[in-house]
Amino acid sequence: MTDKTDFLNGNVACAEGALAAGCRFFAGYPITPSTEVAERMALRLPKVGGVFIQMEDELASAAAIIGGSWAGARTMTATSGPGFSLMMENIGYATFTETPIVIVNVQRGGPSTGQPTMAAQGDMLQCRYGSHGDYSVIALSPSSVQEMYDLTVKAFNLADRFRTPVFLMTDETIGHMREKITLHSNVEIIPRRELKEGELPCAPDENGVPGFGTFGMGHNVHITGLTHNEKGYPATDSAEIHEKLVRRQVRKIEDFRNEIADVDIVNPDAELVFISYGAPTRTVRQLLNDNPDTYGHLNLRIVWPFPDESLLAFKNAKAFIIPEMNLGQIAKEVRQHTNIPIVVVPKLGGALHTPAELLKAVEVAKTVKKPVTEVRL
Amino acid sequence: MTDKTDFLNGNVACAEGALAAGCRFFAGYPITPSTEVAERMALRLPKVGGVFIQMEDELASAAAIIGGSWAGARTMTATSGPGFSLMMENIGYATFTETPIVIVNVQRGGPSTGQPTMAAQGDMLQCRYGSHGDYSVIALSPSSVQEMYDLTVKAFNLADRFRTPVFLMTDETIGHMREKITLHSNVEIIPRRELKEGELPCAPDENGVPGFGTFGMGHNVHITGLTHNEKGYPATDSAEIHEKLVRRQVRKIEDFRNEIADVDIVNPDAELVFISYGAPTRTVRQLLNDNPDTYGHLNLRIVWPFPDESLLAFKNAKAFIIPEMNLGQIAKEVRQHTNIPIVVVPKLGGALHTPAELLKAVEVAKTVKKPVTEVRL
Amino acid sequence: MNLEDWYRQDRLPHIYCAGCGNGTILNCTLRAVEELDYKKEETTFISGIGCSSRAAGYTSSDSLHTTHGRALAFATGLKLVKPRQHVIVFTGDGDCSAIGGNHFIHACRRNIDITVICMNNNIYGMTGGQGSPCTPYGAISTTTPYGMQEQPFDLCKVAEAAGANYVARWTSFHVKELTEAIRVGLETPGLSFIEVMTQCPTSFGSKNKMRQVTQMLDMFRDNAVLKAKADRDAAKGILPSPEKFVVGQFVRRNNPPLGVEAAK
Amino acid sequence: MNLEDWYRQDRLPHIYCAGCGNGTILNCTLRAVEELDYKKEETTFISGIGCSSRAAGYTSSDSLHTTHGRALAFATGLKLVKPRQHVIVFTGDGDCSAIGGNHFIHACRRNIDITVICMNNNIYGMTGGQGSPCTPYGAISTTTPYGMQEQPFDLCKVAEAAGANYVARWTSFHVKELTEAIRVGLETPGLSFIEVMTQCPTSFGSKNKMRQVTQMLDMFRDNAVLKAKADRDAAKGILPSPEKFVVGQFVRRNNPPLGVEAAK
Amino acid sequence: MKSEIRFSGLGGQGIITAAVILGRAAALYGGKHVVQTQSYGPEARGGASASAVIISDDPIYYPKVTDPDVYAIMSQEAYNKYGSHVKNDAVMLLDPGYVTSRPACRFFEVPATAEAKSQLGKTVFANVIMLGGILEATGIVSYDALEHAVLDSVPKGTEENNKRALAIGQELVRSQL
Amino acid sequence: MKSEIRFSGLGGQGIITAAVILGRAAALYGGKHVVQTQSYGPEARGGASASAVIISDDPIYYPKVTDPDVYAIMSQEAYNKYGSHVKNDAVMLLDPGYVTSRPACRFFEVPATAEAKSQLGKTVFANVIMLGGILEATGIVSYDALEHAVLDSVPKGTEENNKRALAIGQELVRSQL
Amino acid sequence: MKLVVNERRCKGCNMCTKVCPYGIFQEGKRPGSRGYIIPVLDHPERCTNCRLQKLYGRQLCGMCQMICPDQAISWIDEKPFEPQKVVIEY
Amino acid sequence: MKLVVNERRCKGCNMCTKVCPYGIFQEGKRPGSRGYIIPVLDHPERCTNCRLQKLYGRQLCGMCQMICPDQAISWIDEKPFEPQKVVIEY
Ligand SMILES: Cc1ncc(C[n+]2csc(CCOP(=O)(O)OP(=O)(O)O)c2C)c(N)n1
Ligand SMILES: Cc1ncc(C[n+]2csc(CCOP(=O)(O)OP(=O)(O)O)c2C)c(N)n1
Ligand code: SF4
Ligand code: SF4
Ligand code: SF4
Ligand code: SF4
Ligand code: SF4
Ligand code: SF4
Ligand SMILES: [Mg+2]
Ligand SMILES: [Mg+2]
Repeated sequence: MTDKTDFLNGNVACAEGALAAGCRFFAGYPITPSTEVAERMALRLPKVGGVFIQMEDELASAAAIIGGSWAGARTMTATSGPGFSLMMENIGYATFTETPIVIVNVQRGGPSTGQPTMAAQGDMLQCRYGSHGDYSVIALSPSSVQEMYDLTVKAFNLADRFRTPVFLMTDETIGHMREKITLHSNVEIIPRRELKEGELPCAPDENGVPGFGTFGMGHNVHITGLTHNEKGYPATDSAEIHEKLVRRQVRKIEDFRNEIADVDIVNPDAELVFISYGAPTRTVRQLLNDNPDTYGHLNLRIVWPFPDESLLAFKNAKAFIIPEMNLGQIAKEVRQHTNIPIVVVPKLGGALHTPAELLKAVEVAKTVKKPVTEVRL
Repeated sequence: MTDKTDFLNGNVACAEGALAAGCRFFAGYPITPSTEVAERMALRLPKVGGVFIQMEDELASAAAIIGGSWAGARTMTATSGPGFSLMMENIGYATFTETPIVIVNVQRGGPSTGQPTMAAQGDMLQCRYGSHGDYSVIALSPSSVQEMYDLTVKAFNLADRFRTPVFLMTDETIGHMREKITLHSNVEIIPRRELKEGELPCAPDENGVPGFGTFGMGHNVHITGLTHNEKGYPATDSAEIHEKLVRRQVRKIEDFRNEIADVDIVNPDAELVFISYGAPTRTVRQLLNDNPDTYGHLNLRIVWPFPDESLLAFKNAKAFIIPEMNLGQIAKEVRQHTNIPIVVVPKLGGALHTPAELLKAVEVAKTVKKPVTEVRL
Repeated sequence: MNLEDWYRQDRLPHIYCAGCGNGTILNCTLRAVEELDYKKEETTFISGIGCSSRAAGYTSSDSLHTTHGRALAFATGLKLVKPRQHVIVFTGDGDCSAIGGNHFIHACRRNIDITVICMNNNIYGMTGGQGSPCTPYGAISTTTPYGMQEQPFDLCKVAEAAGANYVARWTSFHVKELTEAIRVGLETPGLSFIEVMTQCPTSFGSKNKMRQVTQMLDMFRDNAVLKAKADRDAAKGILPSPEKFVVGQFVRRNNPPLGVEAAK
Repeated sequence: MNLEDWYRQDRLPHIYCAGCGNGTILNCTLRAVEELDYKKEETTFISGIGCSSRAAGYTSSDSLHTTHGRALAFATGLKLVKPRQHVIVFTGDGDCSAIGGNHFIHACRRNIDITVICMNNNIYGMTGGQGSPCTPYGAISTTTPYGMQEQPFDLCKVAEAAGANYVARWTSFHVKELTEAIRVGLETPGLSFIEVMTQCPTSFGSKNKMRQVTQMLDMFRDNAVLKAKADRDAAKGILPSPEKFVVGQFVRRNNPPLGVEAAK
Repeated sequence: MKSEIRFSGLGGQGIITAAVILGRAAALYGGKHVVQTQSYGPEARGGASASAVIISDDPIYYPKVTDPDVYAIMSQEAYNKYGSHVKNDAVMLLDPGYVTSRPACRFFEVPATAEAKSQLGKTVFANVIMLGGILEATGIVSYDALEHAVLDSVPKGTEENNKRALAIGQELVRSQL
Repeated sequence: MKSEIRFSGLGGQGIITAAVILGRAAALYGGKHVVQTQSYGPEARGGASASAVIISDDPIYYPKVTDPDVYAIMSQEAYNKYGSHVKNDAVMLLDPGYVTSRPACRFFEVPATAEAKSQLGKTVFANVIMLGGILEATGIVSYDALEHAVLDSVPKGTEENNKRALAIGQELVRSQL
Repeated sequence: MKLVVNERRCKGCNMCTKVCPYGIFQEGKRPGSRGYIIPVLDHPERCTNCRLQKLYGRQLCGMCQMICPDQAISWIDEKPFEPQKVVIEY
Repeated sequence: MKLVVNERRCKGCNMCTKVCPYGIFQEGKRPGSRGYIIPVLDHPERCTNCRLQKLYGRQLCGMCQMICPDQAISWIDEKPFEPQKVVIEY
């Protein structure tokens, strides 16, 4: 089999990436602007021996893919803001039971029903903090149709490697735009590690990750969303077990934040440095293309865990300019890792920042002193 | 009528505060450790002409109190982590439709089902960022049974004043502990401002808050979670209306963050300054009591919007020490407003920090240099 | 007040596609309201999300357009606080029975005094034609490209089993009967559930061999079997053919309702 | 394998209160599983949250203790991926019909090949005795201090209306009949719903004049009316007195199931 | 002055009610600062039960009991958990019907359950008997305050039996003084 | 070289399909860099529909169309929204059956709907007629590439009619050149 | 009373043509100003409602109005002598 | 076979006393080591299952075991000649 090229939109590319990664179960609930992911899966999964099911709502969709994951499949769902909000409880369950799943959020204008057909990046902090209690997540953000495909594959590998939900935090712009894409005949697959005989189902290995006790394989595991000991049994009144469990689950991801960092670092010597992810990366690249060697650029393909060490690459940075299709969500995270002035460039309502708008932000950045400055476009 | 004293637990005090504030509709779903709030309301509301209903789940509970609010009542629900996660979509709806409601979260150990009977403060960032899209919230945090009562009253007033959901972010420690409490015969009530004749239902007044078009009063309003214009009508493809609406809703709260700040500033000249809210405030106060004039203390009764200017009161601060029953959630916010070193003192598993543990943190703080340092207890 | 006053004039024409049955159902609802001589300030429309649920945006009294599936939970709160309000909920088959299924059965169980009008087009119209829990077995939608493989709900049966006081089904073709059913529903204390089979030419008809709107109307006319006839047939042991469906009033009973003024 | 092997020995004794009926129901379930000679690696237990739902923690094969109300949605995913698994869901009246009501009716509608055992104690046991959608009219609970004012669900009726292939009700007193019903349920393709009336002495009995566990057992024995008798009475126009309830098999039918190996 | 009292036993013995009554007596009728807390096992009912009261002349900040001065223990399991490392100058009341161990500190055997059953016909009064014993052993609140708090807290019609229970507890301890 | 093409009209006219076909032709059979985007009205079906294609020899970063070189407009409402401030050197194709206004730039009247109905019996071919017109007016892709892309995208059995539609569109424009 | 079709609302679905007992509504041919093909009226003076509404003091028949999903059909207080002018522009 | 009550599991609910056709289970009087009052056995040698399990090669009756919510009742492979020693400690 050889690679194929096609002309697809981002949502369809995402579905194709999932299939290439071996995803064989998709449970979803339609919502604009993510629906094409589900529709493509509905069309394709039965042809490759997989199962597509439309569930009664997003709570059920998240539940079903967690159930499917314990049955041994690579599983995925796709949604947008309102549905994402409904998944928060079960996302916490997946985190705490260390269940590998992939959740795609094709972001649209919020809060609430908001602007269903307009692009946004307003759910980035929700992705990080939206469920109750302390936990960490992995979230990717593609800025092209090809990356929709490639990062979906990567999402499955990270989910299995870290035994955690992985989020593809994309947006309507990328989801609905069509570009040429290469569909690989072979993608790298890093499967989850099966529980070994004699190993306890919730005892970590050297990476902090327990073996996966696939149901039906004779492991006879008990999996619970209660605080549990290494056997997997409830331990609801031990402070020690709770603290150990939560910290391990956070550390198994955060300790690797710079190892799994997937970023582009452009012009590290620049003084004015853009930081972007997803659709705004396109505008930043346009600017960099139009004005070579003028600005630095940190493009994030993995947003969570935030790759803070990448900031250090920009040794001469006088200001970080951060265009986002929200009120500056990732800028808040950046601020936690640096004292270098930050220029936030929020844009709401669905349109992507234009190159001219970013130039306006550049002007502000040239003289900026305060730790955080917002540019009003 | 005169004030009454009683010996109550925090949850019951919260219910009594709600009744005193005129809350006449409570919809809830039982969950440990918040259930006593509902149980008390079930007992008391019918006696004062109000209505209690146990809904089928937390999604419905949040929905019902929003519906009840539009019917003109002061309404409330109470829950804990898992239920809070389930409310996220309708919280976004309340925010975006500017519906005054009060939501009590008696925090327990998370993520997921976690430790249902153990105290925690793990949902502070979820409270801030848990629904999709950009928005702001108001959240209070009591540290005594009396404050459970007083801040519940305040929560209703803030909800009506700002037309926004207000959160009482308490925890199992305060919810389940009993103390002497004064039940006031008269509490100050600042009612919501009714829509005036000729005023548009979603057009802001000088505070950025529109008049409230109570249903059944002949206003004939249309309320929607879609992006809407000042008439309240859907405007799902106007970037301009969306940006204006979201920004106004954020500003109507954030512009007042220092005005509504409700904090205690103790020993502003100290070099080592504790920042705390909720249960850990008790330990900090113990330490301050045992070592007078040694440490500074910023106690937050309103956590969101974060009262950043309060930090400036501590002119000599060399370090902020922040004990939290989570992995350092408010510390992340503090970091965004200061370059002064922060000592995070996380504690999980349900037990409150002991005075001795805080002394350990003090030792670390004395020599700290890095922007953020974590103390492992 | 006359019929036209019940429309929010400054929002017409509405967003529905040409030939969408939702507009017809809106007519019948407002006609029933008008016949009962309700006052605007005592009439509230509530809806979830979907094409059907947009209906609440075109009525001229207070209306609450809520979140997907949750209209009945919002309505329950509103009704309990103001039992004097006539509360009418517009919902779709997806809104009511997919994501909203739980609130649906609980509103029926509580028998809360609300009238629910479910515009059942057998599809998710708003999001472009995915299958719903009411999509007939074998029907094509964008998420059932090989034909629906699950059984559909009989919403009226579920409403009855769950406890509603009034349950009826009509279609967007049966405008007189529908208007009458809504009127009776409004007058019956407790929960009234009125399912209206309706056409979504854009997303359902086009994929299921009914490209013309009028074909769908013909289908409703031809396949609707009156309850009395269906009962007679059943008594004779005659099985209904699968494309037929029963219309009429299924239950009208007097179980204790929730949220009526007196009961408070 | 014998019965004892189906218990997760290192977790016994379980956390249930003295006299809690859940342990009895667990016995009957595992007995049925043992009688059918299932293998551990092809048997999966799934549950939500509640005392009842803790049952999945005491069975010795793979088990998934999920979130409150969602067990059937998790189970649906697992079953569709591994149709060969025998999937048994433990749930409570609250878990199944309050927060989980939507997944319940949809699992029935899809008729997915899962066996659901609902331990109905008419109360929220785990959280200390609040009313549930199955709390009888007038009964006292911590959230209905003046007596429940809403109608309860008839869970079997709802399951039947929603589409389940097998529906039965027994009590924790009827251990033989219950074991048999579970066995038949497991053998019936499609969704099998078995409601078990059970005693929560701690939270229900104590507040409703049945302080002794054994009083509750007596009540089950005395108030359970066999379906055949109930049908005969109904034919004669004899109305059941309100404290009685019907036990027996309500439906066993052959509608197309979802998630069976062959159908895949 | 500050005292810490810990009640512990099985679910159903009225452990928490006893703590609340004592706290109420001190707070509302004794003019003291009081904090009462309790700890839970897993979410479900039954099993162990424990509650603590701090009574102080000054405001109480840190609300958790660290090293109680007074123990009331009504089950062996509770003894194992809480009673086995008491400080020497503590006082312990224990129900010998349930607790077989004996501590190093001063202690009183208060067969509260047995006496409740035999003298008052119902074991539910055991916790109030314990309270009577604590009163006698420590004088931590006045009799009036305690009686007031008991009567506030118990169902109508049981007032007399509860007063008798207090007296029984006092007497049981007095006889060991 | 970089061109921007905007298609606009009513829902149901095949506006987006036309844009996708053109994009596909340029991307897969023309060796170009292409981005196709579309804009939606409110969530529901119907109403206005618009889509844009950027075709370029170089990688395309900023994906949004700013100032199109080519317009295909199939409704008056769409004209009002997009067609009223075109740049002078743009080219516009419009369906005179729906659009009454005329732009300042070079334009062609392509009565696609009417011709589709009259020559091919169905209005669904109108969008491919428009594509034929664009091909003729701009030469932005090769005929072969476009035909390939059309045949990739249309239902089986309609190939011949679609090829005829392309030809009709070409002819309609050619006659105005 | 005179039967009128509001062209700013009508979307040309032709449901009215299905229900009028007199066949007064007939499928139109050409798009109106919003692009929809408006039905044409065939001798609307035959309409029961036009004729008798005044007489009975209430609306009669009204099937077309009820089924019209776009609220495009109404009656104005004018004699329906001449056939309804549906302005069909091109 | 010999009928035994596992005192580490029994919680003294007395459901067994309700179901044995021979009344073999009788309410106990004194708490066992975990504080629960364990039932006492009255002539357990009468138990159908004790007597006939071996003979039939399968379990008989078993009502007590099935209803026991605490999995406390079982049979051990021993002759049930003497009454079951339920260790009742105080
Ligand atoms: C939580 C959530 N999930 C999904 C959606 C997307 N959505 C909007 S309408 C709709 C379906 C509506 O179907 P139905 O209720 O049948 O209404 P119709 O459009 O067919 O009238 C969906 C899934 C949403 N808005 N919110
Ligand atoms: C989302 C969520 N809401 C509420 C709870 C609290 N909760 C735990 S169990 C339970 C009720 C259980 O009732 P039921 O299913 O009848 O089980 P029982 O304990 O009676 O066997 C509730 C409300 C929870 N864990 N999660
Ligand atoms: S998509 Fe269907 S339901 Fe929605 S407006 Fe169009 S025809 Fe009506
Ligand atoms: S609380 Fe009720 S249901 Fe729960 S274990 Fe105790 S008796 Fe059983
Ligand atoms: S029914 Fe109404 S919208 Fe449809 S064609 Fe007739 S007048 Fe026009
Ligand atoms: S009112 Fe009746 S008769 Fe008159 S036009 Fe309408 S359908 Fe025809
Ligand atoms: S039924 Fe079981 S737990 Fe209950 S008393 Fe008998 S042996 Fe003990
Ligand atoms: S098995 Fe039957 S006969 Fe034997 S003790 Fe148990 S209940 Fe009695
Ligand atoms: Mg629908
Ligand atoms: Mg229950």
